Amino acid sequence: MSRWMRLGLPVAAVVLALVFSGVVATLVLLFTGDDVVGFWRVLFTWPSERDLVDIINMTAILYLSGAAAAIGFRMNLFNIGVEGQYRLAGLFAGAFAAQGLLPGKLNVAAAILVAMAVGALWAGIAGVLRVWRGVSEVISTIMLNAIAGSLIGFLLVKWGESTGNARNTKMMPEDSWTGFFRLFPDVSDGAYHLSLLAPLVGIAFFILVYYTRFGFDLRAAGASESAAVSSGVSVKKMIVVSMLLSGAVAGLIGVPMMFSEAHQYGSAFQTGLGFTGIAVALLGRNHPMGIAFGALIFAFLGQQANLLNILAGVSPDIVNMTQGIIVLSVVIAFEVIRRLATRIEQRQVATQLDAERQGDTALKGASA
Amino acid sequence: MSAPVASTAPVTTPSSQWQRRLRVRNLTLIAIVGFALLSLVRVITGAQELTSAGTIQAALTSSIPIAMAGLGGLWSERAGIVNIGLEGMMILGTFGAGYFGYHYGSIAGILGAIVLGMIGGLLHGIATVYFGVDHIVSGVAINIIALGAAGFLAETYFTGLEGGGPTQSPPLPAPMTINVDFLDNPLASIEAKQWFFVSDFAGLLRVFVNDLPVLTILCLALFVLTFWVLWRTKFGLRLRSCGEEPAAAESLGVNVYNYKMIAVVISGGLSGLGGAFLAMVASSGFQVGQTGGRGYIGLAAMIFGNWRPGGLLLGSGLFGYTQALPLRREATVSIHALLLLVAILLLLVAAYQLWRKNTLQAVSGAVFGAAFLVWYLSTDVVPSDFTKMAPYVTTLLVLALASQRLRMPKADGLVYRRGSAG
Amino acid sequence: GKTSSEKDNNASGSSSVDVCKGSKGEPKVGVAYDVGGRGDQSFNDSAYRGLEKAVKDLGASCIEAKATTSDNDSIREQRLQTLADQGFNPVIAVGFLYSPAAAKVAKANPNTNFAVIDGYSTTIATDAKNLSDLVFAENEGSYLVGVAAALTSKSKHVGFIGGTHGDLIKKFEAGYVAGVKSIDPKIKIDIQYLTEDPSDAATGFENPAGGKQAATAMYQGGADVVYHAAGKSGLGLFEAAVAAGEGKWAIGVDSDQYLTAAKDQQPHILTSMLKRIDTAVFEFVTAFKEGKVQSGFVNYDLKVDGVGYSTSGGFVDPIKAQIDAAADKIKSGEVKVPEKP
Amino acid sequence: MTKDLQAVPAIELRGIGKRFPGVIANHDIDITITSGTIHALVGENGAGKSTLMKILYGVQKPDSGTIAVNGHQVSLSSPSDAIAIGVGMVFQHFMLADNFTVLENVVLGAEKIAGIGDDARNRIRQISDDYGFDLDPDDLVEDLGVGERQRVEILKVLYRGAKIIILDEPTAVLVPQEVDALFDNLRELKDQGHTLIFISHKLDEVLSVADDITVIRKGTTVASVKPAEVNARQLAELMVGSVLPSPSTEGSTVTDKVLLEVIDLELDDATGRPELVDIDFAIHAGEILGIAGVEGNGQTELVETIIGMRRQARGTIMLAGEEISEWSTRRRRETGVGYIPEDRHRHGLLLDAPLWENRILGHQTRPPSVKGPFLNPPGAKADTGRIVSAYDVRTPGITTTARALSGGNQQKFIVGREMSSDPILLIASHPTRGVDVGAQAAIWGHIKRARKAGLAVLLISADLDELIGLSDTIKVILRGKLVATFDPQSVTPQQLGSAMTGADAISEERS
Ligand SMILES: Nc1ncnc2c1ncn2[C@@H]1O[C@H](COP(=O)(O)OP(=O)(O)OP(=O)(O)O)[C@@H](O)[C@H]1O
Ligand SMILES: Nc1ncnc2c1ncn2[C@@H]1O[C@H](COP(=O)(O)OP(=O)(O)OP(=O)(O)O)[C@@H](O)[C@H]1O
Ligand SMILES: [Mg+2]
Ligand SMILES: [Mg+2]
Repeated sequence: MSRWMRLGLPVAAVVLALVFSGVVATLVLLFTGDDVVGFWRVLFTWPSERDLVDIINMTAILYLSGAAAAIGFRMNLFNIGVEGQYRLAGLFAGAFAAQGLLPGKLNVAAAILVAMAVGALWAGIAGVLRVWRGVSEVISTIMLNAIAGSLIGFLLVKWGESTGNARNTKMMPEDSWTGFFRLFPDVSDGAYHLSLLAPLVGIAFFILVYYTRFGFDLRAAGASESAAVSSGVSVKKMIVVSMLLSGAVAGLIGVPMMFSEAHQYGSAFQTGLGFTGIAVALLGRNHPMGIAFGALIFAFLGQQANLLNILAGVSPDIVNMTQGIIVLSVVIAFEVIRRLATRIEQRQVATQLDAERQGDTALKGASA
Repeated sequence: MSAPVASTAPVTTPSSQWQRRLRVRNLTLIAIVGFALLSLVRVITGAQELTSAGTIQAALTSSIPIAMAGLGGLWSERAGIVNIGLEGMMILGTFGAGYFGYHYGSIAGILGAIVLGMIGGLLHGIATVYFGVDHIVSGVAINIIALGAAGFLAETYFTGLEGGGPTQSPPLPAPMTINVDFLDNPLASIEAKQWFFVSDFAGLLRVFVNDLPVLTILCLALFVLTFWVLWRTKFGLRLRSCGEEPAAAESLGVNVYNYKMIAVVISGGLSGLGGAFLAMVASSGFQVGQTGGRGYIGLAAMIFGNWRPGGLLLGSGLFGYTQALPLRREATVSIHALLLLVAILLLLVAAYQLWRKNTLQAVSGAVFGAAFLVWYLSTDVVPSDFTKMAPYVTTLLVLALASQRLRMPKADGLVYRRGSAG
Repeated sequence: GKTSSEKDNNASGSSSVDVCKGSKGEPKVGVAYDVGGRGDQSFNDSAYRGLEKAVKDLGASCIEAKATTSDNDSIREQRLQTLADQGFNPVIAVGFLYSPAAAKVAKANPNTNFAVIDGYSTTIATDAKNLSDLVFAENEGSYLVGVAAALTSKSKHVGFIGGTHGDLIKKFEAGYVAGVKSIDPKIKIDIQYLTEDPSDAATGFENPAGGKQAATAMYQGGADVVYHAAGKSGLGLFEAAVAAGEGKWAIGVDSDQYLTAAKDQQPHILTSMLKRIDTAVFEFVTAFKEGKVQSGFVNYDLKVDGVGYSTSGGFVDPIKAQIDAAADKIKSGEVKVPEKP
Repeated sequence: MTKDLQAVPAIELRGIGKRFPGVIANHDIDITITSGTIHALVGENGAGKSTLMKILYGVQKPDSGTIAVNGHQVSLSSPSDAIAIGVGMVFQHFMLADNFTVLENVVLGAEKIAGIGDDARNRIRQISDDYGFDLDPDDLVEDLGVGERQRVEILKVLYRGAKIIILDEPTAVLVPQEVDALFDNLRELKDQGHTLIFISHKLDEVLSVADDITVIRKGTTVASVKPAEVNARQLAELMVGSVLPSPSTEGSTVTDKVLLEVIDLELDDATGRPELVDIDFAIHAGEILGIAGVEGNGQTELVETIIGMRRQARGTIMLAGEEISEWSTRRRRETGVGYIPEDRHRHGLLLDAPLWENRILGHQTRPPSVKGPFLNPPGAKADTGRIVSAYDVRTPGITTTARALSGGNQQKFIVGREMSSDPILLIASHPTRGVDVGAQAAIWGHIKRARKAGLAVLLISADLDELIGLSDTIKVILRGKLVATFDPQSVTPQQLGSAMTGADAISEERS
């Protein structure tokens, strides 16, 4: 298959899926008698500089979440627990940073490690239950999410402190606050310093998966567990390790925003990112580059959706629904082109073999 | 993501004997023994709420939506389609109940819920059966779509209605309930005696003579019906064959795609019915976010029940019970009493494993059992902060104990393409 | 959508008429709701009623924006900022979650006035002149309904259902418990929160099924008056009271829930703890119109009728005197109602 | 057999054509099958036999041509259509649901005949008794052996009252004695008026049982012969148009150096049941040890234990003087164990990955695939190129996915890969299964060459000719035990077959 097709087909598929989803959304809006024009106008208005900053930040955060889910997917593990992992990790990182045990940015670095460790640990429970007791990680991570929620509540009540009606961890020392990269002179905030974690994770993910022995084992085990086992991969180890990695990356999700904005864990800490990350990973086909694309689309749509009911009187839920349709139609489109590509490739193989065989027969015919 | 089987089910393949052992009679036995143990714990600990009629009623109410989602999962997974979209189909069901129930009465609400759930199932079926999309991916997408759609439609159709709003339907008419008044009082007096087992059983019976919603009966009847259809009819045999060995089924003239589609659409309808129960019986109206993950728990209950209706019923009962108990009075005491139950169960398992000469399992069972016993003896209550974790911790514990005995349909989660026979 | 405005005419509940659609005039009030949104029949609806009054009495116009469970500070900021950008002034944010966002946006938009219901934003932007936190003495209001509960209970057994187990709702609990105990320290009080997860609004505040189960358990256990501070989950309490039958009472919260309850529920709604968000909103808009906005914390306590109890249905008429006496003691400072349980 | 029946052929296929994307599986097929006969189809791998039969059974629709059954033209759009007119098919691979009982497997799709209850059960017992199948309708299929499963397949067809029965390579997994029993069944069926279509690669079988033989080459019918008129060699030449190669042992290259030594090896399954009992053997450098056995007697388990995928309960495995019993699979492979798995799709390849990534599989810790902890794509690609040309893997390039290759080419690639890092031990399970004659000869050549260079080979095969032709020693495995040792120079397939079934006595009774 030509290089052009290899790259072109997926892009075409995504575009087609996006268009299709847009059509469905339009039809729904027409059916309910909503303001279709307003909907599209709001969606396609170029975001303000301030909104662009938000989109960039959200892209970084969703990237982390998508990457966390994707690491599991790569190993055929369905880590629904990203949600619980990053919340718990955020709590511990916030609480740790608030102690100010280390000076300045060292404290930040240590808190990041704490976040990764807690995320990994929480995910690791599911991994260990899977290899040790055969408990499906789909179920165990759902349970662990719920348990994490209660646990967070308990810990906050027990050791947190109150600000107004909100309950938070202690504010971290100011020298541990991270700032913003100012992107526009007129916008006071910019990209969170720690949003750099996203490209770092992306690069690490890319190298790990595609350029290391470990990554090869991971992909092999994900593509065919039986083949991987025969090739010497210890699937149990891979399950636990990829769960730990997935959890460690999940632990990072809440970190950029917390260190740049709230400087504490509490009511401002955003929830629901773990679930969005799953969709982002699926949209990006679990590929480091694809996830970036998926994160951008979701961040953009999320940001614009927030304006919908103010500017067009349309419920932002229509955008949530459309996001789901995008995911479904993109995977359908990918499946269709995958079949198409396989067919094209097999045809090529067959043509070549035929040509060779014909050559053989011709030779034999000549010699006979 | 080509082989989701590995991710949704235990890897082990136990002997076929376990299959046959887990049949109806044994399940009944398990249920009775479990209930007796519970009664024993109640007597020992004095935590009366453990088996009060109220608790059992609440547990039943909590169980039914889970059970219906699980039954939906059972239908679709028996035909080989993993359905993690149950949650979404249930959400569609709650909306359907809200919309049709408000406008056209409770029967229409139930039917509407079923139909909307079926639409979710249809979508899942088209994606997985015809397009060969990974089952879990499709299920996740359907959950997102359903959540968004229900929110959007609710805002569109319920805003401005009396008692309704952008995130909720107006109050819905309550579906019928059944009362057998003359039995209630005698049963209540027996229950009040606090005798071992007898009183508990009377409490259990009271649930069925006291404001028993007709919908509950219907849902329970569906279990019997499911068992009969799937295991006793030609249709069921064909449907199950699609989940075990679709190529063989196709080679014998079974239209695999059709059966898978039918199964997954029925699956959606059942989840939708679970949604209707939530919106109309468990509360009296549609709410955004009302399902609260019950679809997922239904899936867990189904796995726990080894892909069989009886086991599923047991599993749903367990989850419903552990969900209901923390909302009862003196939950901190009741949940504390459960520690004793867990300890007893673990020690029993340990003894059984010892008898089977599985030393490692026996030892780990005994260690955990002893730990729970110590926990029970050294405390008086479980802090309320932890009672809400009970259903989830129980699920994990139970699955950790039971997962390796489970056997899912062989082709569950695998994409089947027409013409693969031979 | 369009459908909602079409149905405006035949809707009778005051909370459901869409007053912002088509409203024109000054001031242009922007409102950002908390999770749950308008239609919750308590918290958000109370804000809406204030808005409605402002439109009707002051000729104001308005726009509403809704929140989702997965909002973050940036999204909230964007919401408030967009309202300001659209020329809305003042902008009212409902719910303390808006505090950090409002603090930021207020600084960036010095010419727009912002208010946060239940907020603590002015502890963040301490010197902002255009920022107000409208806060309530929920504990005092809860104390009064606690008194009502204690006086009404025949079984000497009452209950409280909270949404999420956070500081705000604990304030309700504390006041209620103190009120009950002030009448009879021996009264048994069942306390139940629907979730321990502070972020799980769905289980805490949007879960009538859970509210119903918790309430049913309390009624079955002998409680005969149950008070809720659980948003929409409280609707389950009313259903449970109906199912529990004659002599079982429920107490509403935030708004006068007797008015929005179904007919069969009304005979069971003893009273409601009023948290006059409507008053606060209306007064804030009025003050804005008159150019007399007070920045910083604005306290709505019993003294200024910021909290109270409702008398619809007339069930508390026989004990009104005692409740009012308790209120007087609080106003006079003789009784100090605790904020924490 | 009446004259009338013979006058109307059971099946007439005229001008059948079928193409798949890029492949012409069938074209201009013309076959006439006389009623009440056993008609054999022979042809190379991929010649289009199975495709043709699937067309006849309604699984696939032909692009062109006509089918007439008993003189009536038919159009078959699904297996039900075929079943309805009395055509039944036993597929190349078992089509049985393991978790169903025999009864459920049989009645599936044919519930109309006798329901799914006791009537059906009796009917199955009846058929089972009539043909001596010895099957209990309530047994779970997963508890049955290969031979029994084969009989369930035939029972399925008979249950539906099929008069025309297609058997696609029914003997591939059977030992000689089972084959004989099967043929007895077939002849009995023929005597009762059934028409049988029979596909096999084993030409002597074909010659012994068939009444007519049709040869298919490259998708079309090239000859129709009577068994009396041809011998196996001529038949093979018709199939391939070239001379039939066969493995012939050359001079022994066995040395004194023991490379693999297995001592008292035992393996238990999850429930503690023994799967391997008391296994003892040694393989020297330059030696090929062949293991013969009926499928399912522990071959797979033996291989998986030696490669480290399963852990022995007792016993020792020594490789080149070192004990490796507790080593991981990876470590064993690093030490120089090559592995040609019996199921290449499940254990040998990442089907959707390009060939060069498949080159890395199983060698992901060794050069040229890796450098330190990193992959070395250029190295892997270069070596893939070498394998493709050295082993004559027919592929457009090394970035082609493994799935796109035909089975034979996939197998050649695997052999090339496993030979590439100079293994000291090669474990070869069915190295030429499903591979056509040309490729088969090439693979044998490679194995022999490596042996000469001092490689030790553990060869598992169902093809007794292959075992006899390649091995220096043959051991027979039965129910997890090594029960006999033969010298390939002197042993006959019949002797091997007897040992494999553990029933020398029985085979004598029969003959
Ligand atoms: N479903 C399919 N899609 C694409 N190509 C196919 C399909 N089935 C078969 N083919 C092609 O048709 C050719 C004939 O295949 P078929 O299975 O009929 O061969 P066969 O004669 O039965 O070979 P064997 O002896 O290996 O069983 C194969 O080479 C293959 O390329
Ligand atoms: N069911 C199928 N769907 C799609 N392609 C198929 C199918 N079956 C076979 N093919 C394709 O047909 C080609 C050859 O298949 P096949 O493995 O039957 O070839 P073969 O030469 O007969 O090999 P073998 O010797 O293993 O039978 C390959 O390109 C394969 O991918
Ligand atoms: Mg083939
Ligand atoms: Mg074939």
